[in-house]
Amino acid sequence: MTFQAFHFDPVELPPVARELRKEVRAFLDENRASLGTRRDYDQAFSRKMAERGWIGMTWPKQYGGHERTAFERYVLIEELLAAGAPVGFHWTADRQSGPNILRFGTEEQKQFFPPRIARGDLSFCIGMSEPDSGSDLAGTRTRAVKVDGGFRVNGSKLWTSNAHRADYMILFCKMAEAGQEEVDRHAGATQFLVDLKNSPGIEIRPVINLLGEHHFNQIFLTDLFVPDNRLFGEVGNGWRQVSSELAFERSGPDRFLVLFKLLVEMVRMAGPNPDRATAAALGRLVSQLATLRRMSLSIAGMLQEGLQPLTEAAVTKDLGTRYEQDLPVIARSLFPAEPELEAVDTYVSMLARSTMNAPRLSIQGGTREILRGIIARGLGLR
Amino acid sequence: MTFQAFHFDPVELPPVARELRKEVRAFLDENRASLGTRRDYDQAFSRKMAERGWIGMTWPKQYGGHERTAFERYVLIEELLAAGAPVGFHWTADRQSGPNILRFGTEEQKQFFPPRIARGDLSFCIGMSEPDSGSDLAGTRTRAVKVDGGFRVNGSKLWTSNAHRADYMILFCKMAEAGQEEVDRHAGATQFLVDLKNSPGIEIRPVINLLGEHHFNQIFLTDLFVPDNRLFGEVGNGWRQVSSELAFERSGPDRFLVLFKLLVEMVRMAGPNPDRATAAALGRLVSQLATLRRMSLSIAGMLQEGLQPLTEAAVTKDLGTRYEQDLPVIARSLFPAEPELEAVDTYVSMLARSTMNAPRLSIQGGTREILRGIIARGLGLR
Amino acid sequence: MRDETRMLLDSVGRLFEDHCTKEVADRAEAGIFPDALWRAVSETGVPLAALPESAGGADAEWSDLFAVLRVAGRFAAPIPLAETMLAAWVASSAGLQISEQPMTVGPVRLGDRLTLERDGNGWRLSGRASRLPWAAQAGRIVLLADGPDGEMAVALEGTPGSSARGQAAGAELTPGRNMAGEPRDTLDFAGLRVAGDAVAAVARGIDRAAVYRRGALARAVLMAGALERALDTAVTYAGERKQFGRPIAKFQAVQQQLAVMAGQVAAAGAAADAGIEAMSRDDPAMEEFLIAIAKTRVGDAATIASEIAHQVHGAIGFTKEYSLQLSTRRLWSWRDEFGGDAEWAARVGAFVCARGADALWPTLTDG
Amino acid sequence: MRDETRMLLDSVGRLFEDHCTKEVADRAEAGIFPDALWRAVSETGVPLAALPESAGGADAEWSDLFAVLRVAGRFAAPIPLAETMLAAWVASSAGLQISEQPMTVGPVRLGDRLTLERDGNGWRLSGRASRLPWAAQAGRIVLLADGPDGEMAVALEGTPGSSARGQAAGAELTPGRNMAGEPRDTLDFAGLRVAGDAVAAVARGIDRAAVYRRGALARAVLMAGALERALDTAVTYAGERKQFGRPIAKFQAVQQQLAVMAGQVAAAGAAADAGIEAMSRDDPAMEEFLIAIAKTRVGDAATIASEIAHQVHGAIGFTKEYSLQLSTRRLWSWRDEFGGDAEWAARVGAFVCARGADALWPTLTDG
Repeated sequence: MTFQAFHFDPVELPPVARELRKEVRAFLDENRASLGTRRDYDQAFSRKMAERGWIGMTWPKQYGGHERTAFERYVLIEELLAAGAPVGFHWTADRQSGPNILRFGTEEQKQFFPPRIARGDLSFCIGMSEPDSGSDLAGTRTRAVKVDGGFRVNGSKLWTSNAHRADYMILFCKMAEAGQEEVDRHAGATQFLVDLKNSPGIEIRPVINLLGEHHFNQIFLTDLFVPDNRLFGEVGNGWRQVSSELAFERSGPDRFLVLFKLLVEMVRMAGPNPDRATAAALGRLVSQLATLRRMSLSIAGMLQEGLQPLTEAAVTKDLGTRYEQDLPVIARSLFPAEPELEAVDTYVSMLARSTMNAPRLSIQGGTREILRGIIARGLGLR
Repeated sequence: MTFQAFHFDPVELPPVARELRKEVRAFLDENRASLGTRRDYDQAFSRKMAERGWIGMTWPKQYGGHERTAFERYVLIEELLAAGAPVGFHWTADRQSGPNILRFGTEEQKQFFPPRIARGDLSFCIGMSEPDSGSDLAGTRTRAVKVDGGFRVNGSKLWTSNAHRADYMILFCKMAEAGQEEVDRHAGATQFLVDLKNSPGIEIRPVINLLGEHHFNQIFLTDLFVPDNRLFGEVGNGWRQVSSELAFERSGPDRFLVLFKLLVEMVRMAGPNPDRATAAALGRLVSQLATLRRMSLSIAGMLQEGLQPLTEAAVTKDLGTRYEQDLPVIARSLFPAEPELEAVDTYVSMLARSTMNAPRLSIQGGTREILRGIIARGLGLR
Repeated sequence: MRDETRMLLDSVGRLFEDHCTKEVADRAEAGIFPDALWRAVSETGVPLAALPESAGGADAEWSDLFAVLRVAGRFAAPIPLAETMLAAWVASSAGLQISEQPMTVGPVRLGDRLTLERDGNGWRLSGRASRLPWAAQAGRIVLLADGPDGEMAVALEGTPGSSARGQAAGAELTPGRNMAGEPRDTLDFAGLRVAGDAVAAVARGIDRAAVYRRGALARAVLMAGALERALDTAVTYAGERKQFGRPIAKFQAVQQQLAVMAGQVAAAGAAADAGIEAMSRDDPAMEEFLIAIAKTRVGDAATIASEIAHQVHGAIGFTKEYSLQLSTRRLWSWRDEFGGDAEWAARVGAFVCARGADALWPTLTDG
Repeated sequence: MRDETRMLLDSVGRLFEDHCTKEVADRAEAGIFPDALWRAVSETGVPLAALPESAGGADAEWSDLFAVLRVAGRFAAPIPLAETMLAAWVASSAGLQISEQPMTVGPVRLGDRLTLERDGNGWRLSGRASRLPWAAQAGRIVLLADGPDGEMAVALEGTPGSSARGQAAGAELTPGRNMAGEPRDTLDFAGLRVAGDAVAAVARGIDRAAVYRRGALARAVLMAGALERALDTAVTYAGERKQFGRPIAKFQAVQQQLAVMAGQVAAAGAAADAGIEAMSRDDPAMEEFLIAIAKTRVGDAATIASEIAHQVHGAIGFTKEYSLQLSTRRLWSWRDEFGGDAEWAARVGAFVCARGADALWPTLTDG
């Protein structure tokens, strides 16, 4: 009997991370006006962070990074998220695209992209999902054909967050023969670095969400030409390249701090001397959050050691999502109110936004069923 | 679009049922000493009920019944259950075995069994599950071979409630050829009426549950001889005979009144003026219970009309079990206590019993997964 | 169900199906009142059917009217149908003028309080009515206010179309909306002069508490309908959407989730029915208890079911384009209107606790 | 984890695996103390390891001792290991005699209160200590009582084997058990005469609150272990048990449920670890906060995980014969000992509310 299916070894934050926390708090205090607004995509804010070396902070210095620890990055991003800082411009590039380019990119790509990301000059989006492939990437239909000097790509992408604002997209598609309209499920998956701002053959249409906001897009690619030097990684290696992102994507504090401000407002509503039942309900939530943070930090420790704790990341994401989706439900029951998006009262408007945003949380980063399937595999059940 | 996947049409209890309720309450009041004890199997109590015509009450008069409505029976049993009356002696016979014999039995069987059940003379148990077939009856291994004048049965049954006390068992098994040790999954399922008290070849061993109680048994059948006149229904028709019981078995108030006394004690703990959170938590439970009762009553109406609302019964059972399994959890959170089986305090001992009994509720009458599978089939998903 | 009821429901069902298109819903959310839909509904006579025949009604059963609301809820009909029914009931019973136009009724929040003071042969109305449904678009606004000798009903002429911040029916209007984009406007009255014939004492039992309670039931019944629609949408989607080479309906995890959702939807329907029946009991305390159960149970069902519906849909369900949000945004809004489930559940709990533990069973089985 | 710690855990793991058989568990439940198990554990030095070397201990870290408790929880070891550790800590720090025999410590319930009064050069002890673990079987009972000048520790000689109702350690003993059948005996003292050298003022910070808090953490850690065992049992069973012609582990519904359980088990382990680390902070308020989080989170995990474990097992899990109940009955009992999750959660909530909303984030990230 091994007993411990998964590993969440204790980690202690190094002193340098504690120091950094103070710096970040001071920085956030200086930039208070940018926090907690609905304007999440703010290049000027990202540039300020870049100036302090807070984008690409764990990357090698030769590629524009700052060679700091995963723990420091952890502290930085949890502080940013808890404060509601507008990190949308650099978020994807810093978390996924940059590290992935450093791992799978050509030397020229590593010279070109990461330094610009770290300066706050380039933003990225991820072109993965399609109308018929959400959880199931094998269903991808977008296809690339080798042509002289590059590739010609046709197809469409859906749910591409921030495509209407990003500079580059890492495009996931399949290799096909010239003239081939349909690709099969097992064709070689391949990625490209697509310049969204300067490529003919790209049409981006907004997909408005149920809050009336524009984050998602549908992208139509019609004879898009991608030059050879923007092939990303190896032809046919797209699968492996993508799955290496997932531990990063799933274990971070963004998986349980999206609605943190609602918890803060709940504590405010409770006042300094809540009754026992209210205190207990809040206490259970705080206990979940504190534990999630510990688990997430433990994963940061494993990432720092170069491990890929995919199952542990799925556990943390699944628990984090459950906790966050319960937040507005418990808020309603403790502090009943008619939620109203435009309310002046912070709690009331936050309750509305949280309620309406909650469904999204169990979709992004892998649906609940997919995550639990990964955990079940970790248990040896499949 | 049909919109209403399932039907729970409103029903109103007829005046005769309301009258009966008063009678039952008076009867229970007279027999107060028998209520709410752990002694659930009490033939003397069943005889008293039989004297009033309360066993087999909906059956034809010619077979010892009283030709009363399903609504009257509904009222009777919900009153018995809510009061914690010791109905174990006649419960299975009254709910399942009697109606099934009236439906599938020979004339001789109909003359023999139902009148004796209705008099409180005979008790029944159900020999269905086996070590390797719980939810999956096709896995049944007990096999019957035709011999001169009857059948010879070999095999074993598990989880047979009350087998150590019952007079008869309705045995579910498969037909085999002489000498055949293993039967295949699709062999003809067949039922027998087995006299447990007067048949050689039956060994009954107790299976103690985690409360230290003896309800379950394991039964070993070694060359058990069952005469031809105790073949029940048709050879090969066992499946259909069994599934017709399920709507009865799954929709009754026993699917949400097992732990009713705990709810009563919770109301007592709350006192006449509970705080808002306590009132709301109790109110949610009462709202669930009232709704379950309405759904169950609606099914009684359908049974009265001769329908077989199997999906609706599965819905009610699933919701009822969820509600009852949540009861001790919510009790603990509202009125914290260290549960203790032998406590003098009614609430504390009931909390212990309820906590330990809760797992059983989602096993008996079909596991959660099985019930939800039936519901999914009702939705056209499978 | 009686045959005439079934015929009525079939015909309004077809009417809503024809009129409640996605376009109508989107336009309504953009502030354009669906006149054609309202006219069609109005022509059926349903909005005023509860009135006596003498008053232009049909002496209809409340149970039939509320059954229509369930259908309206299914189709997310963006009109003040429940509000008009309740407004007509209050105004007509008090002997006030009603209107064929959409009406609304209030206050709809417990904390709001309106007062009437004598002013010559007329009255002056003061106070706030928050988040009144469709107030800016109603032809008539029926309000309950505290007069010198008890509760009084006031019927104000509306000023349809005044959806901008400003004046409406002589009050300061602050437009608002619920999470589904339905108008919920706040009216502030600062001693508004109201003519004598627009004010009357309420009929016995048809008072503010009754409006609040039946308003809550109306929301529960609308939700029961919206839940049926959301289930239908999710089941249909699961059958069509393919992942890993087969419809997601074939995955056991999806089946089990939809089974849970179906159970909640069925329970919501049953609880709403019980609330509807309670209106015919002529026992306000028991009516309130059963409606409280309905609002609580349906509200809980809405929470569980909407989560599952979105989970099954994935990203598509999160878009404005797709219709699921027409149901789920209404569920999220309606569960907290006329009091949320926490408030009504506390009322259920207070009711049974006041009667005591040993009365719980008789209370549940009464009737 | 340090190498010596890992070696220690490996060796006690083997020890428990050898000794904690189903038979030993059943006999313990029938009232027969597992002497061989206790002797084996005692020989490792673990029960008294926290004491300074001068007092016969090993100056061991509490974190190592509590890591051993997690292993004991896995194997459902029916001995007062946590109680002996805590009793030794209290008695030794107060300068009182300890024992190699199993010990217990109390009071373990918030409402209980013991008092000491001077009587010549000795003392008189009064009051009740409810549901003291293994009180009838302990060689020494260490109690915290209110003396004339503050809290004092009392070390009473036990009377092992006195499991019948009657006298124990000079007190009236009412035997009891928790849902797992572990002894939880109530002691009533009516002015029991205690010698002067069996009573001493408590060491600073090693008082009743500290015992209650670390007792709660001990239960959380034991539960974290029991949860691991229950998961292991359920996963193994699902792989072996066949229904519909294949192992139930292959059904997606079972996989999804076990995945949920595994998440709860992982969270419980992480929360327990955080509580253990808190003991080294030398900050009683923060220690209490983090232990409160641990007891709350592990308690919630126990509730969810034990339901799933039983659901996956079906009927077999409900039998005394099968081993799952050794874990789940303990989880159901332990979650409410030394304060249940409702009590500790309220403490977490009160702590953060007292500090205020804007201090929530700094509180969570402190350290």
